[in-house]
Order: sequence, then structure tokens, then C-alpha cells
Amino acid sequence: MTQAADLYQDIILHHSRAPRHFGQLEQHSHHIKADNPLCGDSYELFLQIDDQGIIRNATFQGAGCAISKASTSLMLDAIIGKSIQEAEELFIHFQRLVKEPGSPESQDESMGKLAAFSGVWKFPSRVKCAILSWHAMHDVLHHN
Amino acid sequence: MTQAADLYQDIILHHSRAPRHFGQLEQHSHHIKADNPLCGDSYELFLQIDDQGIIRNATFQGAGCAISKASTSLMLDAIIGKSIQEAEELFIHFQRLVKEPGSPESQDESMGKLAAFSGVWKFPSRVKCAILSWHAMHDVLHHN
Amino acid sequence: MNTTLPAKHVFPALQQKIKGHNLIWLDSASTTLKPQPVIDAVYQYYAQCSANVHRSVHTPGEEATAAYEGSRETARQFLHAKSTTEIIFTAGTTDGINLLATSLSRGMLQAGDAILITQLEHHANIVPWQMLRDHHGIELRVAPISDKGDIDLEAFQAMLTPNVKLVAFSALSNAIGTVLPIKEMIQMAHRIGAWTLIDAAQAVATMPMDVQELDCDFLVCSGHKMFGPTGIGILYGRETLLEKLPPARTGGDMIKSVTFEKTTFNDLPAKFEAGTPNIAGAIGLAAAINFLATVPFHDIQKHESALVASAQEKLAEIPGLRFIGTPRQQMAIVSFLIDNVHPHDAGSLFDDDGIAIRAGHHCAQPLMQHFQVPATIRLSFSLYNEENDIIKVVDSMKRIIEVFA
Amino acid sequence: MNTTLPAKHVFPALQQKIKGHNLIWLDSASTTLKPQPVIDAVYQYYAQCSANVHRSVHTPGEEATAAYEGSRETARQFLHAKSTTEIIFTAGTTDGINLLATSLSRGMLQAGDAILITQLEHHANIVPWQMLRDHHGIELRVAPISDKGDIDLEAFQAMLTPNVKLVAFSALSNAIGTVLPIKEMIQMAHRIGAWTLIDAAQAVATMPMDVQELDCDFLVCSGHKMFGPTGIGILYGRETLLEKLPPARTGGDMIKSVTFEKTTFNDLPAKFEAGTPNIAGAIGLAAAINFLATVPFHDIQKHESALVASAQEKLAEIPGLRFIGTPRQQMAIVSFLIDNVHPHDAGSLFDDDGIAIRAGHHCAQPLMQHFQVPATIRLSFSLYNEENDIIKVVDSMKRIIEVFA
Ligand SMILES: Cc1ncc(COP(=O)(O)O)c(C=O)c1O
Ligand SMILES: Cc1ncc(COP(=O)(O)O)c(C=O)c1O
Repeated sequence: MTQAADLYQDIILHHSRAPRHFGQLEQHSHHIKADNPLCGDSYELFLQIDDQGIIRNATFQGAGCAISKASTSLMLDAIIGKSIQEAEELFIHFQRLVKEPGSPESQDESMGKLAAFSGVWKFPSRVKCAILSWHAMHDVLHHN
Repeated sequence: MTQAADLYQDIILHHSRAPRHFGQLEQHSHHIKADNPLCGDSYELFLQIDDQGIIRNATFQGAGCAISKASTSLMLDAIIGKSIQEAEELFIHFQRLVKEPGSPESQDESMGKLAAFSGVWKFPSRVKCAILSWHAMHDVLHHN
Repeated sequence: MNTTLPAKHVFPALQQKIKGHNLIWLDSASTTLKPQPVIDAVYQYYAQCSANVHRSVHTPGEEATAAYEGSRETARQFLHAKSTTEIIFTAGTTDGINLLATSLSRGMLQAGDAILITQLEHHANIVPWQMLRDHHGIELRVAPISDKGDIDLEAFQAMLTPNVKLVAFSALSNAIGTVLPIKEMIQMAHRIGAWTLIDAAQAVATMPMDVQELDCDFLVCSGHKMFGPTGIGILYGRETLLEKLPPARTGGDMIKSVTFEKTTFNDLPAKFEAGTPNIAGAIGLAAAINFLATVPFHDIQKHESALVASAQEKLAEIPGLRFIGTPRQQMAIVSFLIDNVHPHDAGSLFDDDGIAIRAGHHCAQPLMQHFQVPATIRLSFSLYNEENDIIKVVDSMKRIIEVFA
Repeated sequence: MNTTLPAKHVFPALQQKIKGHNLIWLDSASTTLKPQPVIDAVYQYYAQCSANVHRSVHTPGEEATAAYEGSRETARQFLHAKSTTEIIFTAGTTDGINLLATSLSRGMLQAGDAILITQLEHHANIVPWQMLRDHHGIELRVAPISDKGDIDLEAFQAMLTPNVKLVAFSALSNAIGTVLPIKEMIQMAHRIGAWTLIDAAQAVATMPMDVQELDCDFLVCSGHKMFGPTGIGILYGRETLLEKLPPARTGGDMIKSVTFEKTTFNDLPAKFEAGTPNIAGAIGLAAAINFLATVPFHDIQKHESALVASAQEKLAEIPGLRFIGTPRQQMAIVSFLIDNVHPHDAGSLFDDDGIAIRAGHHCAQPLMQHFQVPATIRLSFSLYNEENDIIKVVDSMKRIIEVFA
């Protein structure tokens, strides 16, 4: 896979056209901005984290490229119901998946649908798109 | 003549070893500094110009390379007894002589010993040495 | 399209294959490809002469100095400056504007003075003036543009109050291709005694710039956007002004004498060039200017105008396509958006077909804010582009739209 | 002399004839000759990739970005910096010092603070600090050197009072070859909490520079003095300091977002690199570093020390010759004067024999004033010089002396 067309796997296209968890979350504990002024990608994330540190619910809104939108949508899919620590671990795995050629994560079935991003490393300028919302989430969880 | 050795004609070497009009002139109407900090050439010129605008006497002191020293010595030789206007004209001719290939001045017998500088244009970095004191003199006469 | 245009093979970069396709370079507004004579000139300097300038008595040093100062004369002729003392070599347009801003801030501009720019400036012609605003109390005014992307000359005029000391604007917008009425704007600025700075970064490869005819006070451009090397640019300044301006950067070569107590600065243009300059860059830039001189600007403009017109016509047929910027006079550049296709995604997919376009804000975020878009797809044309490039773009675009349909 | 040294034919400039003679380049302190791999790297960029960096999604742009950022990593390794965020590409040493001075002047230094330099600095490490003195009320102190050309460490220590905020000095004097005890000086400066800037312009091609081992806060050098291109240099800065420093130049690439009201600056190192950088320069510099990596510094120093020792020995026999600068540790450079022969005249006549030396003040006028000479004849050695060069210099020198006898 070195054609960019392969980057746009069905699952990515699907989530970019019809993102899940899209919209504002009235009841949230965290409101996060994820901006990449360079591309014009700009999202707001809403997380509802409970006292036990479990991410109960999450939504996002905003605009950006297909990669960043699908990545945000799939990220929320993946972290809802998880603990902060589990989300943080997933962040580390996802980062490796999109940045490193032949990462263990690209073989790891537990990555689920996130595996769709396993070819992003071949397009360095798009890595930022894939990881934008993840970084924003991490920044907040990390300082939690 | 493209060898620098040819630049150092006997007359130049002679005037650089034993410059004429060397020393301070007690009675002077003009005291001029000619500095080229880039090479470290540094001279003081003393001119005695009378009411009729005739350069009655002139001397110089200071240190610098053979080209600049000989040029200063020969310049004073050439302008003593001349009028300001004649000295200014000579400046223009000398400038052409040292800057322009095949200038009319290089064929002009009236340039006298100054003809020794007719090859300087081939050594652009040395043109400044040959013309240093001339420029300083011109600056003063011009504003006279 | 035009026989005076150089053959494409003069640009070795066009020989390369991108993902199996011949490269189609539609990103000249970012940087132009380099013709062989420019590449060779840089090579020659490093391989043969490769000495430092200005302070040597040896032959390689005299040759390097002659080549470097000869490049200055070439640049002078190119911009029609009166004298080589008015040609300062910089590292590029951004560097030239920063140099000028620093120098102006050292006593030439006072708190309460104003600088007027336009809404379509590149960040390079915005942020350095914001620094003067923030650090020196200079007011920064922005002349608005219309929905089509034209300068609003009435508003511009109204902003030209007596405390405006400098008016700085692009000759050609890098984001949407607007050609500004710079001669008129310069005259308007001069009427209130303001200095004028032309950002000619985009213009120089497309339109002749005659500083005497324009009567501008300053002009900046970049080598790499006019077929020349990176790391080199020109700051033109009117001699009488440059004489008054204090140096912005200091060090070797720009001084006459140094003691620890006091330094005497050198004459123009050395006063503004501190340290060992980009000698290879200047020599390559001169080669680029000589290359440009082989193609009349009239032919370049005819060629690029035809490409712009053709692109506008063919792209207009694509459903969901919207042009960003439709100014009265548009040159070399076409910017647009497509429903449901983000510019960055389009950019990646164009690349699959060997087509290099630009997706982004083109370092003109305030202009993007004006159009209320985060980014555009930008095609920029140069003399090596051809009609066929546009046909390929349209084909590719249709394929891309399908991906996201 | 040493088998690990590169063959002379790697330097194409050495193939040229000067007035019928093979070029003998003894002016490396001014600028070094370029090895073929450096020339080729620059050529390749222009011929193949030739795209702009950082903002493209197309393949040439990604390649250019990878090459440019890869060069930063190469530079990081070369200087042993912790992180590439600490490596700022500049236009050269002078540019790096000016950039730092401008940044420091924006709030990091206050009137009454002092900067300490030494008496043997290059103008590039004097005049920018004089500007801070003249425009911002910073005190400028100068640590004296001995008659031999060594730093007077006692006086240096005495000048390190608590208001000294920055201590800036050369690692290797370009005029007389003094090797300064920089590690000791850095420790002394740090004891009073001052920052340290190393001017490594001359040192980098001769001595390993390990910023972590030295523990310096800033370091500057130039590409063209280390076998690399013109128009490129490095400013190393300790990350914690660079984080605090405001940007010195502004424009594209160094910003995160721009509105007319407010601009947010980018992260390191972009914060300090405004506009299109010298991409070819950075790539060529990395090639130069890779070239240098093929020759152990130990071998370079052994080679150059042998040449210095040989030159000192042979020149000492010439009647009327006087060395300027005879420091404890001397590297790569020998400066001298000859009775009745002005350095410039010598320079012109050396050129007749194809020998390129430098005559002048070497942009170190205050040092010349210390020795009370207007100029010197300077031989500077690099890895392509050989014993035979010195023999030729001595022969030539004798001939020159006769001319003026
Ligand atoms: C010790 C030293 N510092 C600074 C410089 C200035 O370097 P550049 O001219 O490359 O900016 C030089 C170059 O001569 C030097 O030798
Ligand atoms: C109109 C305009 N101004 C300034 C610049 C900045 O030029 P550089 O990056 O060469 O400094 C550009 C380049 O994109 C431009 O298009």
C-alpha cells in the first residue's frame, strides 16, 4: 500500500461520511479543542468521565479531513466505556500503529477497526491528521 | 600582464620603499585622512592650497601596502603646483586608468609616471589600494 | 502553446515519476522547479570557485566576488533599480521583510505611527508588523477586500491617514491569484507621504517589476519562487531611504571599522549584509534571472492566463465545485473547494496520479477567515505547465469525488 | 600523512589551475572547499525533489520535508544535542548570533545586565552585542588576552559579576588559532548563573563539539566553514531556554495560527525558522556532516597540528618574520608579519604561485589593535593541505621578500 487511495479504506470513508458520536454532549466533564491550523482541521471533544475514571460517554463536533474525522469517530467508539488508563494505553498503541512501519499493533487483532489506520505512516503529512484528536485527548487525560 | 609581480613595477616599488613628500606639513590648509580599515591602510595627507586655488605643497604620512603608498607618493608628485581643477581632472583620469581595461589614459603620455598603475584593473581587490588617497583628496577638493 | 517557452526538459525535476506517473507540478506558488542552468551555476560555484567574497586578494576570492557582485548587477537590471547600492541580498521574502521591520523599528517609526496592509497578505507580510505593533506601539491597519477577492480601494484610501508611515502589500496574492493595482496604490500612499513596500514574492516570476516605473520604496522577493535557489532573496530599497535606515544585523563585512567602543558601518549595500552571504544562492539567483530573461514576460503571462482561463472553464463544470476568489484580474493561481472533499484528502489522492497541488491556508489564514473557509485546493501555474495538465487534474478530480461520494 | 584523510580529488576545486599552478588553498578559515558529496547533495535536491517543506501532501514535498528534517537530525547528532528541537537552522554564524541577540533583547535581558566577551572575538561576536548595548542599555565587557594571545582566565573570572547574564566566546580564534579553554570558561560562567554562547564557526571543522558534554547553552556555526554550502548555519540552544525565548523573526511556518489580532507561534524548532528555509543548504550541510564523519576528529587534529608545527618551524627561519599569536594551544591557523612586506602585497604575490592565503584583519580588528598591527598574513589548514604546501609557501615567501628588498 503506497497509493493514497488505499489509505481511504471503506471503514475510514464510512466514518468520515457518517461520523459516530457527532454533536455536543450536554453533560460533560471535559471539553477539549483539537486544532490543526495548518490543515484547518478543528474539532471539539466532549468527555463524560465519572469518579471512578471511567469514560461514560463522549461526542465530538467540528470539521476536518476524512482521516481526522474518521479517526476521531473511531477513537470515541473505542474509548467509551474504558478507564482513563485504558484509553491512555490505547493512545500509545494507536500512535505506534500510525507512525511506525510494521508495528506490533498492525498485527494485533485487539486494535479492531483502528487497524484501518495501519498504513498512515507511509504518508507522513497525514500522520498528524490521524493523531490529532488522540493527542488532544491524551493532553487532557494525562493532566487529569 | 596578469601576474601580480608585474603590478609591482620598479617605479611603484621605488616609491613604496622611499616615498616622496613623506612627513608632516606644518603649514597646511587641508588635513585629510585616507583610511581603508579593510586592509589597514591608513594615511594622513597635508595640502597647502593658496587663495588662487593652487596646490603649493603637499605631504603625507602613515602606513599601508606598496600600492597605496606608491600611489600616494606619486599623486603628490603630480598635483603639487597644479590648480584644484587640474588635480580634479587628474583624479578622473587616474580613476579611469586604474579601473578600466584599455583606457585612453593608459596610452596617454601626459599621465607620466602614473602609467605604472595601468595594470591595476586586472586586480580588482587592489584597485582600492591604488585609489585610496586619490579619493580622499577628491572628497576634500570637491567640497572646497 | 508558445514557442518562446523553454522546453520542459530544461527542468530535470519534471523527468521524475511519482507513483508511476510523470510529475505534474502545480505548486509553483510554493516553490518553482529549477532549470538546468540554475542548478549548474550553483554546482560550478561549489566545484570551481568556492571562495569567500570581499576580503581576498587571491584569484578564487576575486572570482567569487566578481560573481557575487555581478549577481547583484543582474538583480539590479531585473528590478530596474537605479543602482546596485539599492539591492540587498537576503535569505528570502520573509527575511527581507523582517530585516526591514527591524531596521525601521530602530528609530524610523515611532509609537503612534501606523502601518497599512491588506486582508490578502501572506503571513510574512502580517506577523512582522504585528511584532512592531506589540513591541513598539505601532498601529497596524488592514485594508479590506471584497467578496470576490479584490482590494477595496475606497476603504484603502480612507485608511490612508497622515500617521500611516508604511503601506505594505502583495503584487499578486499567493492564495487566490488576485493582481493588485499596485501602481495606483503606491501613488495613493505617496500622496500622504507614506513609504511603500511591495511583496513581490509571487509576482516576480509572472510580471515584470520595474521599481522606478512603479516608484515603490521597497520591494522583496524570494529566489526559490523564481526558478532560483533556496536561502536567497532580494530586498530592494530606494537609496535615499536605505542611507537613512540603521542596519538590522551586524557582524563581518557590514562594518568599516570596529573597536570595542565604537563601530562604523560600511556603505550600501554592505551595511545590510552581515557575515558571509549566500554566495552560491546569489549566483544561482542571477542564473535564474538570466533564464527568465530568455522568455518575454508577455509570453509567460499569455501562457499562464490561458491556463487559468482553461482551468476555470473546465473546473466550473464539476458539480459541487466552488471557486475561492474571483477577482477582476487573476494570474497564475486558481483556488477552489469541492463539496464533501476536504482539500487535504484531495491533495493526497491527486498525488496518486503524480499531480502536485497544494491544500491548505497558503500561509494566508486571515484571507481564509475572510472567505470563511479553513483551506482551499490551489493550482498554481508556471511556464512549464500545459493544457494537458489541466485535463489530467479534471480527470483526477472526478475520480477523487467518487471516492468520497 | 594519514590514510584516513580523504583523497584530494574529492575536492574538485583543487583541480583548478591558478596562474598555471595547482591551487594551494590555505584560506579554509575563511571558507572551506566543498567535497563532491556535498556538491552532489545540493545538485540532487534541485534536480529531483526541489519542493518546499512542511506544508505539502504531495510526494516531492514529503521527500523534501524528510530530507530537511533528516538534516536536522544529522546536525543534532553532530553537535550531540538532546533533541532536534534544539537545532535551529540559520543562514550562518553571524545570522545565528543576530537571531539570538534579537530574541534576547525582547525581554530576556534588561538594561543593567552585562554580556561578557573576549578580546579575540570575530566581529560577528562583537557588533551584535554592541547593538544591545547601544539600543537596550546592556553593558558589554571584554575579557583581555595575553601578549601571546591566550585568554586571561583570572581577569575573565574577575569580570564574572552577578549581573553578567551571557558569556559569549569563540572556541577557536579565526585570526591567530588560539584554542580557548571553553569547558572551563563555561563552568566559570555557570557558577554565577550566566548563559554561555560558543562561537564554533572555526572549531567545528577541527574539533568535536559535544554540547551536552560542554554543557553550553548556545552554540553557533556556519555550513560553509565545515565543507558545507553557503547560506546555512546552526544555532544550538538548550531546549528549556529556547522554550522561554521569544521568536526573533516571523512569517510563514513559524506560526500555529494567525488572525490580525493575534498570532500563536509554533513549537520548537519551527518557532525560530520563519519563511521558506534554505532547504538545499540544510541538505548540503547534512552531507558535509556525513563527510566529516568519515574522518575521525583525532586524525584531523593530528594532521593539522603537524602542519601548524611544520609551518612554525619553517617560517621561523625566514628573517624578519614575526608570528602574531603564540598561544599555549594553537590549531589550524598561523598568523604572521614580515618586515617591509605588507600582507596585502604578499597576498597578491602568493597568488602568482597559486597559493591562496588571507591578508587582513580577519574581521577581528580589536584583536589586531591588541597586537598593534593593522593586518596579518594568515595560513589556515584543513584536511586537504599537505606538507608540500608549506614548502611552497616558504619558497614563495622568499621570492616575495626579494621583490620588496
Ligand atoms: C570565529 C568566527 N566567528 C564568526 C564568523 C562569521 O561566520 P559567517 O561569516 O559564516 O557568518 C567567522 C567567520 O569568519 C569566524 O571565524
Ligand atoms: C505573497 C508571498 N509573500 C511572502 C512569501 C514568503 O516567501 P518565503 O517563504 O520565500 O520567505 C510567500 C511565499 O509563500 C508569498 O507567496
